[in-house]
Amino acid sequence: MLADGRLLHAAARSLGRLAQGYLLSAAIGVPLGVVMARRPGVNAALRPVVLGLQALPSICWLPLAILWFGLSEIAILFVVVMGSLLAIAIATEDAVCGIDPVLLRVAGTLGIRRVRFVAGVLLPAALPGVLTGLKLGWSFAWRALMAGELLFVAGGLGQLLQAGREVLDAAQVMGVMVAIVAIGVLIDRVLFRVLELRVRRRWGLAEAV
Amino acid sequence: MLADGRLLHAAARSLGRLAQGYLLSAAIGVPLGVVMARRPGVNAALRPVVLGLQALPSICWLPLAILWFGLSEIAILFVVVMGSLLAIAIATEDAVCGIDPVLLRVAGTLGIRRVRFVAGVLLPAALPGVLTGLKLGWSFAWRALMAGELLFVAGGLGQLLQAGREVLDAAQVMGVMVAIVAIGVLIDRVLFRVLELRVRRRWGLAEAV
Amino acid sequence: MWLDLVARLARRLRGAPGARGGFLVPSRRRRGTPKIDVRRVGHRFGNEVVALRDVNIEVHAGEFVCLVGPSGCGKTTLLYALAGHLDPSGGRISIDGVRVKGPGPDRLLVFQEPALFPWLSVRQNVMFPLRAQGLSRAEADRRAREFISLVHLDGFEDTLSHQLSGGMRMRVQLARALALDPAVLLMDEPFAALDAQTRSHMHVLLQRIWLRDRKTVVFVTHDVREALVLGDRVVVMAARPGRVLHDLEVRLPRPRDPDDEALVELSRQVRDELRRAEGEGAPPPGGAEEEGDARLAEDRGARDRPAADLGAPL
Amino acid sequence: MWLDLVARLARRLRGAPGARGGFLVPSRRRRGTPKIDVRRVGHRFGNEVVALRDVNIEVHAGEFVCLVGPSGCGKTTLLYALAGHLDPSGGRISIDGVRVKGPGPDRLLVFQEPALFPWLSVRQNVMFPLRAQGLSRAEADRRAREFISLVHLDGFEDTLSHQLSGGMRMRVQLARALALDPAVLLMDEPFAALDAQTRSHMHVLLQRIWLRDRKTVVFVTHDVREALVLGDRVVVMAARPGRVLHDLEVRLPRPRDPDDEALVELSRQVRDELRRAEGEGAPPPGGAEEEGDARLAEDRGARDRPAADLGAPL
Amino acid sequence: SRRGEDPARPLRLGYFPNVTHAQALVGLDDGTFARALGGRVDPRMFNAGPAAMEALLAGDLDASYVGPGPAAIAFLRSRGEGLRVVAGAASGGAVLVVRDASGPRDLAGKRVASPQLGNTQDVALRTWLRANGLGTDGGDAGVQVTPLANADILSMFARGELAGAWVPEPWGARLVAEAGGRILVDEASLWEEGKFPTAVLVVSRSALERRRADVAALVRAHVELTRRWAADRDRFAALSNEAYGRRTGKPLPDAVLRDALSRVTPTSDPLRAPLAKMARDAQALGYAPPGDLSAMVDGSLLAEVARR
Ligand SMILES: Nc1ncnc2c1ncn2[C@@H]1O[C@H](COP(=O)(O)OP(=O)(O)OP(=O)(O)O)[C@@H](O)[C@H]1O
Ligand SMILES: Nc1ncnc2c1ncn2[C@@H]1O[C@H](COP(=O)(O)OP(=O)(O)OP(=O)(O)O)[C@@H](O)[C@H]1O
Ligand SMILES: [Mg+2]
Ligand SMILES: [Mg+2]
Repeated sequence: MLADGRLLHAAARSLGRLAQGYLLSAAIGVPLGVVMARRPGVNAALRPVVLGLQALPSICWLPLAILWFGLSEIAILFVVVMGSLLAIAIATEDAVCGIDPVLLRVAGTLGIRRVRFVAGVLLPAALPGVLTGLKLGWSFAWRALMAGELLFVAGGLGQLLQAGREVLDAAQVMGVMVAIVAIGVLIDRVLFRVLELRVRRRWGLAEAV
Repeated sequence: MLADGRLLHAAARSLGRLAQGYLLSAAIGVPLGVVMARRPGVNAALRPVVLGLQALPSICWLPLAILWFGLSEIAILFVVVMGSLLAIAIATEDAVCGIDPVLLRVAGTLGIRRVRFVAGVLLPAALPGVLTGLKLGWSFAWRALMAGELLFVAGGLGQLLQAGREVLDAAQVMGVMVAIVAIGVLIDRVLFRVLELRVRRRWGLAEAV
Repeated sequence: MWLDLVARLARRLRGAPGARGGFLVPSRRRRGTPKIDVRRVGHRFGNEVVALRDVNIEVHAGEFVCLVGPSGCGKTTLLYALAGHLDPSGGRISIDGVRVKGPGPDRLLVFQEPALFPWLSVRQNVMFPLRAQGLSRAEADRRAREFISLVHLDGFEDTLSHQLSGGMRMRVQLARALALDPAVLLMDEPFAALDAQTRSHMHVLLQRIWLRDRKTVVFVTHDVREALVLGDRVVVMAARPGRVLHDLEVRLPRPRDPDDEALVELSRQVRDELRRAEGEGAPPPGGAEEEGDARLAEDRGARDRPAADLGAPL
Repeated sequence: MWLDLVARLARRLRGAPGARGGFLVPSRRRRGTPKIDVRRVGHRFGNEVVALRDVNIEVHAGEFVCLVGPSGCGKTTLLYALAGHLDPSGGRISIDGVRVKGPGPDRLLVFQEPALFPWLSVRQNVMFPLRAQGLSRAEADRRAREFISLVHLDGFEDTLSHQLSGGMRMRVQLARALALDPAVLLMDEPFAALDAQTRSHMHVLLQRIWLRDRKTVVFVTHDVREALVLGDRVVVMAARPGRVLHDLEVRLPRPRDPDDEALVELSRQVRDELRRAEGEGAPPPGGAEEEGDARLAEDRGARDRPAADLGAPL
Repeated sequence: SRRGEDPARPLRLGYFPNVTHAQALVGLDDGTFARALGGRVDPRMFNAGPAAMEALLAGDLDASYVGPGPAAIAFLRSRGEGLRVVAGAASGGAVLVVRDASGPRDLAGKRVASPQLGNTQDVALRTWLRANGLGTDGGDAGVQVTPLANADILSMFARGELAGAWVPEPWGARLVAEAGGRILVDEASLWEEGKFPTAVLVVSRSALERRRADVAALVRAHVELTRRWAADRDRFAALSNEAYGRRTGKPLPDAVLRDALSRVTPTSDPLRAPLAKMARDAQALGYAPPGDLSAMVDGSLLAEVARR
């Protein structure tokens, strides 16, 4: 069996990296998605490749990560960001494109522009779809992290998973899986579920559930 | 450099597996998402773990795949399905929960029930969100496939990618990446983009872009 | 309350030429079990807003009842409750004696907003529920065309709802409802978005269908004259809390002309009533007492009470 | 066309007591550059529907112009064009002489559907654009409260739009628009969902604000009487294709009472006009000729033409 | 700007959690390397060769214990610029384990696993099969060679889905101990003098040029560790297993360990000839890029160490 100390420690390290990478992806991905939805130029330029790039498995990014960032936390971060960034952007783009045009006209006639328009109209109106994107982006980030932590041995659940697999230690593998799922459940409860309920209540969708 | 014959051949094999696995995920994932959105019981049972399971990296499924299906195409298919199924389900659930309650009431008062209700009201109404899910599910499927094809040498781009990395052959790795991106671009053009445009026109969202 | 009301009404009527008095009288309780029975219904929303308080209405088969009342007085809420989209927090609603639980094939609600399926064309919107009721494609299509042209939308069969004007959308919804031809029609300001002509066309259409197969219609409107043109009865509601002020029977010969002197005069009377009610605001005269009733209504549910001290004489 | 029209109108008026004739006359061309100038505007939608054909309207600063017309005659389309949400496929729209390109701070459109931001409370919906205009939080809040209570929604400041009734939503939209207080108000059936009382309250409110700071108002309604109560001018439109039938000046003294004999009589006249126009259907008398004009209007754009043969005497 | 130019920074040493990298495991844990380098050693553990070699070529690693395959590939990839093999680490330690086959013929038409397409064992397996007149691409005539992850080989072998597997230690020992396998061929028997490298010590060119002193100290420590290993194999094996346990959380059973290391012989000799042959085999099979191998081994440091 496996000393829980190590599992906890590894989980903590992974979570730290995940948090950084994920927040970074969200911070870049959501604006990127908005721009792609609203700027035909940008859309024409990026849209074709985005889906393809998003499909690239993390293993493709490992060599580049080492080449550009060396054996550093940054390299792992890079892999995580490349793993989830575009997913969030894609979902955001779709959500923004799905906004009821009436709301956009209202904003226009009320003279709501620029930052206020994006922060006060586009994002709230697209929020439900963006949330979906953030949820899926979150699992993309996890998976990318598990791959990124194999770059070099730097602690973390990815390493534990790999090692467990190497030594055929089913218990250790299960332990890691349980940890990942547990963290997922936790985040869902404390973050996504809460946000969704709020949004649905506010939008008056709650009864639809 | 690398004989294109191999690349094409590998791409073909991978695409074949991807198609099977992806269609399977969609065929299960969408209904699953609908059920999760509409049946509180099911939701209460599945919702908590779904996000966690979705976050599990494919490497977790490899041992199980071998254990249950041996060294067969089925094993790879299993990895692919496990990789994308839940993503599609999650997005579908969100989309269905986001349906304008008025439409649901209308369906109720018009006496539209069961299959007709799901196929004629829920799915069309949720279609935009479902499409997002299918797009992201598609990249999940790709990534899972790349991992799944490392189960054993069964041709395919995943193998090519791995081999390329083993022998530090940047050209080969790039070749595979280009292939994946190219396929992504293609699918997006011929499938997703077309569907989206149709939906947006029909919904009267086209002008919003 | 009741007496006070009748007295007030009498005053009004005395004011007007005696002949006219007979046109609009408090509606009397009818024999037989009503088609729709609303008993001491109250509804308080999650945010503590009391949308309905102690509402009592009986609608008999084949009756055309109009609900009029100020904006926000609970008309839609009441229709939602009748349609089964909302479970009132107090009281009891039954149709043909059975309590309403959720929507049913016997009733059909025409929503206040044009509630079309955006991904379906006009024809498909009308056909979809018909097909769902098991009509053959051909039959459904025939029926759809028929009703689309009855609401003057021929030529727009293949248009999508976002390509229609507001009034057109409402007419599509109307066509969809009439094509299904349910026993009970619940209509929520269906003609509010229509101009005078189109509206009177729709009046004719609706009355023809209603007379032909004696539907039971509950028709919400904020236009008193429309109510008087269409209704056997006019139920006057007041807001905050939503409640029934009067339940009046319209004794004008059909067909009725909206510009008919008598009708215009009556509408003015009813409007004055409403204005006064509003003036008094909530709580209304005897409000305290009604408060009491309301609480009873909401808490103790269907406990029998002498009809005499109700807001409306049922 | 013009002559034919005047002749017909004359006939109507002869029918009515001579005194009344003066109340409603074809509006004369005014001096000076108009605030809003609609020149031979036509619009054909993607699906080939001709929503507008050769529409010519001049609105001068401070004028209150009402558009009436059957459902689907292009009222909303015209307002969208004025607001800059839609670029007409033919003709030219200019405000203060500059061509309209997209929405601008000088105009404000009140939509036909209650277009509120669902994630904002009533107060926030009113405050948001005020804040966007740079008002201080305190000032915006004060203004919001003021206008919310002007539309009789005090107590609902913190309610979300899905918790409001249809009429309440429209009133919130109204409050939002009036609070912003733009030079030009474009209103699309803002009171259609309101009951008589609330509506007349809103009439009073709107007129007060309009008189106080002489706004220019284009007000779409399907209720001829409402148009006659509010408007300096009533522009009568017809459908298929959407076009202007008459442009009439209302010469009734203010304040006007919707139940005033003269007004009711006038409204009946206008409605008869509309009915007749509808009866003739499209193409209207001299349709062929207008066809010609329309094509000119759509293709050759703003080419000068003797006013004599225009659909409406501008 | 390439990383790791600063000569004052610690020497970055790569290795894997693998009992056959005994010198690295023990040397790092008992501080031998630290002492030799005045504390300026920065160990980097990897899961597999490619990542380590990528890092080395990217200038993120100065030296590394690694298998001969990845070393040769990295050498050739960098056109002989990237690295040099400065010493051997261990020899032998690869076996063909079978379920019940008593000779090559019995494997015909069956599935035999190797750890990695194109790695040393895979190449050895294919060469051996060909030498015994068996094809390597399935069919009744030939053997179906299936590269599989070591972990999967063990589980599949245990479930009887593999007729055999050509694996490095300790997997050979584990297949015998845990999956009831039998050793049919010890790869050592295929090489003259029974010697072939399983792990070597490579150094990046830049480190070799800029910090020869540190590298020399590293090699000295390595040679000393190798000597200790050769002197008392059981003791050293135990130490290595402890270190391994500390890293993976699960040391190998003593029996397995002893059995595994019994077939591994410590040696600091880079074994030029076998190393070159391996590389050429890989090239022949197209798993390694073409190129001249002559400069791969740099024995000068070993010579220095030996002289003093
Ligand atoms: N979902 C809801 N949650 C909370 N309050 C609600 C909800 N729906 C309606 N209300 C409140 O209930 C009251 C009655 O609403 P209702 O829609 O029945 O009015 P109405 O008579 O239909 O008005 P209108 O003529 O403007 O449509 C209003 O005060 C409204 O604010
Ligand atoms: N987006 C669109 N695409 C195609 N046709 C449209 C579109 N919007 C409106 N139309 C058509 O243009 C005509 C005029 O529509 P509009 O909304 O202006 O009518 P309206 O006068 O506002 O009617 P109502 O009084 O019912 O609101 C209608 O025939 C309608 O079908
Ligand atoms: Mg209502
Ligand atoms: Mg309109």
